Amino acid sequence: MPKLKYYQALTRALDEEMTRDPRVVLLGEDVGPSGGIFAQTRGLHGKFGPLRVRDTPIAENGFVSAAVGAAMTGLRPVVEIGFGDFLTCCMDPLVNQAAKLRYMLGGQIGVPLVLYTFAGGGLSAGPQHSQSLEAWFAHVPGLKVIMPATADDLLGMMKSAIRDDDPVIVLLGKKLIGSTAEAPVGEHLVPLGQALVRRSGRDLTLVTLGQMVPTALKAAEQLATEGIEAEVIDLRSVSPLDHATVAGSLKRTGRLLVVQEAMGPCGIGAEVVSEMAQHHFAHLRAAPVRVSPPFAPSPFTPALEAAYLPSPASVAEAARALVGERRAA
Amino acid sequence: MPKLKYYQALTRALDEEMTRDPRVVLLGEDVGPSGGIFAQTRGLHGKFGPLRVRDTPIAENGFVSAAVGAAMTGLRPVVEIGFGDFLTCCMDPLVNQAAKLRYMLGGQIGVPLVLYTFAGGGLSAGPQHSQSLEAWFAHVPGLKVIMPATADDLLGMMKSAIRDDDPVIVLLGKKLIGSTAEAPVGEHLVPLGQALVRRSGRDLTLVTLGQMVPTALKAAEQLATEGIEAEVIDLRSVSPLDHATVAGSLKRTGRLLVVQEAMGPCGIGAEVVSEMAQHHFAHLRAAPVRVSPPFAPSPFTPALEAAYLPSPASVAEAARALVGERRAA
Amino acid sequence: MLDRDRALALHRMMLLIRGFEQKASALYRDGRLPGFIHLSIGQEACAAGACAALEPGDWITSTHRGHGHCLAKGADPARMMAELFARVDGYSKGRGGSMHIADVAQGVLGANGIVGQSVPLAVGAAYSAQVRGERSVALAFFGEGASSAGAVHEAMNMAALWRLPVVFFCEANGYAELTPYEVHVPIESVATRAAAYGFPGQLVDGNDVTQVYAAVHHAAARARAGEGPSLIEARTLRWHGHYEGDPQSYKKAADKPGSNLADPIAIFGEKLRDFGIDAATDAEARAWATAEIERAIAFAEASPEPALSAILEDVYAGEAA
Amino acid sequence: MLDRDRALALHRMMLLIRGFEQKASALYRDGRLPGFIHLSIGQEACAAGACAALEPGDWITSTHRGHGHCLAKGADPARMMAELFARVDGYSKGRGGSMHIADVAQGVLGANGIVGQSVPLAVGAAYSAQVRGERSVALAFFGEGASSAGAVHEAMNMAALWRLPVVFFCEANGYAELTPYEVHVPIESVATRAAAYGFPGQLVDGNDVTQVYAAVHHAAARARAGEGPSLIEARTLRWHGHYEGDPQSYKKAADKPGSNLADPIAIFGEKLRDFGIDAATDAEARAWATAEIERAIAFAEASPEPALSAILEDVYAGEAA
Ligand SMILES: Cc1ncc(C[n+]2csc(CCOP(=O)(O)OP(=O)(O)O)c2C)c(N)n1
Ligand SMILES: Cc1ncc(C[n+]2csc(CCOP(=O)(O)OP(=O)(O)O)c2C)c(N)n1
Ligand SMILES: [Mg+2]
Ligand SMILES: [Mg+2]
Repeated sequence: MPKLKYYQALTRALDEEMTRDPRVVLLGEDVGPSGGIFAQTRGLHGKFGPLRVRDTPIAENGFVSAAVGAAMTGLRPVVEIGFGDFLTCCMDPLVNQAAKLRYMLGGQIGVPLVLYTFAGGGLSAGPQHSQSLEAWFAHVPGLKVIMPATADDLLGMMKSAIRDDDPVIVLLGKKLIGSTAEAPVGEHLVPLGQALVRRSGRDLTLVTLGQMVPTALKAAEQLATEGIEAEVIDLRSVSPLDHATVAGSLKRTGRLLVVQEAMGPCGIGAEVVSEMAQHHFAHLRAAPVRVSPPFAPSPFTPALEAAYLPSPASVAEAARALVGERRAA
Repeated sequence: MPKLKYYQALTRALDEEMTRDPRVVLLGEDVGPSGGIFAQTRGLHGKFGPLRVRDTPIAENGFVSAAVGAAMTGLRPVVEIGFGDFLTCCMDPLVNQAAKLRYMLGGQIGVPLVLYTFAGGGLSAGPQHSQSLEAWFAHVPGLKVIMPATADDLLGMMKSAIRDDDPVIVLLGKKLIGSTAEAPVGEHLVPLGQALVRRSGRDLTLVTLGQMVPTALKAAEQLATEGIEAEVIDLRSVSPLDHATVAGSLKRTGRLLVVQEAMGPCGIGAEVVSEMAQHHFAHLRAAPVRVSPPFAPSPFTPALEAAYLPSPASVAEAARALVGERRAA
Repeated sequence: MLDRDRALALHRMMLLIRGFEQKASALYRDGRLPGFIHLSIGQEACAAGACAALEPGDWITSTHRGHGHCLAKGADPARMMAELFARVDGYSKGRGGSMHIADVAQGVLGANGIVGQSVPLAVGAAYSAQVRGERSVALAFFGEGASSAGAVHEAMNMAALWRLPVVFFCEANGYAELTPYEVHVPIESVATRAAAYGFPGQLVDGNDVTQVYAAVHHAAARARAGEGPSLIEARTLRWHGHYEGDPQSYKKAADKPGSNLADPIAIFGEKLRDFGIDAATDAEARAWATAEIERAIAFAEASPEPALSAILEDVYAGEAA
Repeated sequence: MLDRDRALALHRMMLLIRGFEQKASALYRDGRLPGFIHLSIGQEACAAGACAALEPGDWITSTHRGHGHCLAKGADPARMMAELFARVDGYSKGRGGSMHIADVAQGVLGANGIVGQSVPLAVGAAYSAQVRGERSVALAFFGEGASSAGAVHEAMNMAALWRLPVVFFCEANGYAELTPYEVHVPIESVATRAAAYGFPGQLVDGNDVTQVYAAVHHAAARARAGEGPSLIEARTLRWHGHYEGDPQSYKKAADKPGSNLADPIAIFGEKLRDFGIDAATDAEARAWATAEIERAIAFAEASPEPALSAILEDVYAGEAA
């Protein structure tokens, strides 16, 4: 079977959608002739020309806002922001413009904008180049937010995002860039808003997302050798968030563990736990558990970063404690 | 007893701290000779002069970042951002600079910066002038976030914030501007990080914050006439968040209701509920409940905004259902 | 350049804007309009002159002070008034208010409550025209206060780099909120900044509608010919407060209400005869403007409030009623 | 203006920077440094010339490409190298890395990973000096890529309005990441932008340390005299990739490694004799630089990794070890 790398899935999604729809354009720093810092846009400038594939100046607020203006006037822009941390530089066009314009303009227009960026840690990139800020955007009505964790999901979800009539924030995992999946044959579309059960299990519901998916799966493998079967749910979309899939699993397992790379307070884990506590309280047979890094910036030091991020070992440990509680109960 | 208005508490806090400490300066749009759009800085420019009270150009990113630079080099700047919604325009200096510099510079410096802004809805100010974004900042290590709900708390917490060696985001309630409290006599300091039980009650723990405090208290009054005693906790600080006070109350009531003006997903309510679910599961005698506006921008239309925001009636309704569940149980 | 028809159209538009805003001011004072409103009374020559120099397929982006811009680009005063009244027939279905009026079909991409963002939004529209090979031009209205915003610099730089068909129209009305021009602009004129990007900049008298019209006409022609952006600064004065109800104590004496303020309508009124517009036509224009405002108010008053179900409408696609 | 001592100091500093970064490059290639590093090899005249023209009490803010700036302003190469090695004796206790090196006691307010933010941060330091009546000057290093950032415009405008003692030093090294100057700057020189704020701007040869020194010396004197900000653009070339490991296929032929690149050390080397610096002194300077690098590496290697408990240190005040 041919393989597809994560970053190539991005290129392929862009290529296919730009071929299909002439309104799709790509804007960002270094997306042009150079082909991008991770080779993620290689070939697109040559194929679609300098108007549709635009190297921007370093002006995130300006070019994201311009992309909103373009989206209001007939284009379907895709913008790249190199690192997720730089989203701090374009919050206004995303939150006060893209997210609200359909509403503010009484439905006269929509903003079919896609913004993708490489987020998350694990590469010793330090405090300003390792953050996971998905919760900010999940807090904002009018935006959709997705975090594909595999190359095939990236391909299929990116294509769906480009076809979506609302602004979609796509948070990609920097550490996943070289990961591979089987290359889907032909048109591959994955709908937004649907979680995926990546592993079935009866003992606990392990909800996770983005770069933590491989970590959670490794933890689950380890747990399986110990006789603990974790059901691993990859949220894939965090807004809208597929609470139904989580609740369905929780109903069977009665145990909820959420693992995220982002900071704990007001994170996606908080949302999942409180949604389940509020609406599926009766299914909770033990206290739900959140695993996230300590409340501190991401350290550059490799050893510290490894200890800071959830690991297969720390996730398995939390799962054991949760299931132990069951056994004790 | 002399009264103190909410906006006057701000002026008094600034006046007292600028008098006490020559390193304290004030920067913002229209904070100077005009005295501010709500008269909140009246008299300060005359008293402390044009260097220490600086009208800025409309350049939120620039002047907040400059305030960070000033805080690194010996000043203790206070900056005003007119409306909380414009925080989208200065996320980088807050999140990637102020919050992380102490850490990134290995403790060589701190960033004693205070940013205050008027947030929240209820004034028909529309989608771009009504937001409550506290959850974003509670998600960021290195920042402190407070939301004083009364004039005396504003005075005491603002003064503590100015004396704090870390960056503090102060989200004031636009709708509270004209509210009054008894004017504290003499030096009045309220520590950051401590919630306040505003009303005692045995039947449920009603956690709230900011502009929702008066709403919650009104709901509690109504409930009391029906024989339901709500314990109303004003969080006051959302980072750090005083989970201990909430847990102490929950232990007695077994019922948790969180009311917020901000959007539900990944909000402060999510954090409180999931923290209680994780660490105080045994105390929860019913499913915890969050009340927040529907997931949509804040409508300009007065009737719609009134229906959109939690009201004494909708809060009381949620409380009745929660307590009814107890009675049924 | 200005023939009789265009001159009359300019005159009528200034009267309409003035009438609309004076009425809005009165209604606001009477407590009939919710929220906040920002009026551009005294600045009518900017909106009227600039938009008259554009074509129907062109776009504008506007600010928190956008009534004049929207009217001049063709928005219906009735639907605008309905929006101020927060009624369902308003441009935002009554849920946006004064600061978010748009009429996309007329090329009005919207007033905007975030100072500065009108500028990159217009650049995006211009980019859109460039990609699709359309001949549309985008014009961004912004104030001298907004000229300090980073977004404006980023947008102008991009427009220059990409040679986009955009006109940057700085409507300098003497103040930004409660502070005067010189608190915001360290140089003689914002128009000077064009040199920072390599495109032409021009300072015009924003109270003279003919100057505004000529400058924008020239800039739009240039843009349409593929020669890239231009910057125009038009000097005028905000007669009212920043928002209605503003006590305006911060204003310089010469700028205060009651002073002898330059009136763009009167200034152009002096020239009407040169364009062959006689007193009867003038009177007719005034009557038309009054009738339009009356129509607008009747329409607004007759329009119902939005239903509560509208709270969740138009948040995402497919959620319209 | 440059006497022998200063000339020798400049020469030594350029050698130190070159040596430090060449060593860092080699160490990185060998997999001994974690994360990413951005080198300024070929740009030494900018860092050395600019910082030599400042006084000890002055401040600089730097960028992601900050090793040269930090060294030139007096940071200790040993503590810097320890930071690159992620060791506890590094300036950030090993938790920041190359992009966050600072030595506040020496006036180095820090490298910074967010393009553009060095500029308003420096403006804030200058404001701090102004308020406290100190004679310190702040100098902001930034690249031509950063010149497009809104934060830079906002900062320059503020500095002009408030007449702050700040020097804006645009170190234009031909590229921003993978794209050349002309993708970012639509005009001949970023220095032209000074006119947009009403302060002086000057373009200098950034490979000629004497030009850099003279320009900054002049600008700093002006700032210290209360005459406000200046903008200097220094043209140089980034010899290496954007980051170490960058294949650099996007570079113009004349800028590629292996081409005959202008070498600021060699250029100044030609002039050493004029300053009374003989070959022996030159050799001594080179030996000193080499010894400093060796000392730095020995220090770094001897320094332990931070303890795991350091994860929560320095997040808030009172949380130091
Ligand atoms: C980003 C942002 N900052 C601040 C404000 C508050 N504000 C509203 S209007 C205004 C002044 C704008 O001045 P100018 O651009 O000259 O326009 P004018 O009001 O004079 O038409 C300010 C500061 C805002 N709406 N958005
Ligand atoms: C706000 C922001 N956007 C993008 C980046 C990614 N980035 C890092 S360096 C760089 C290029 C900077 O170019 P320039 O200012 O010329 O500095 P140089 O790298 O040439 O020293 C970019 C785009 C960033 N770090 N911060
Ligand atoms: Mg103005
Ligand atoms: Mg560069």
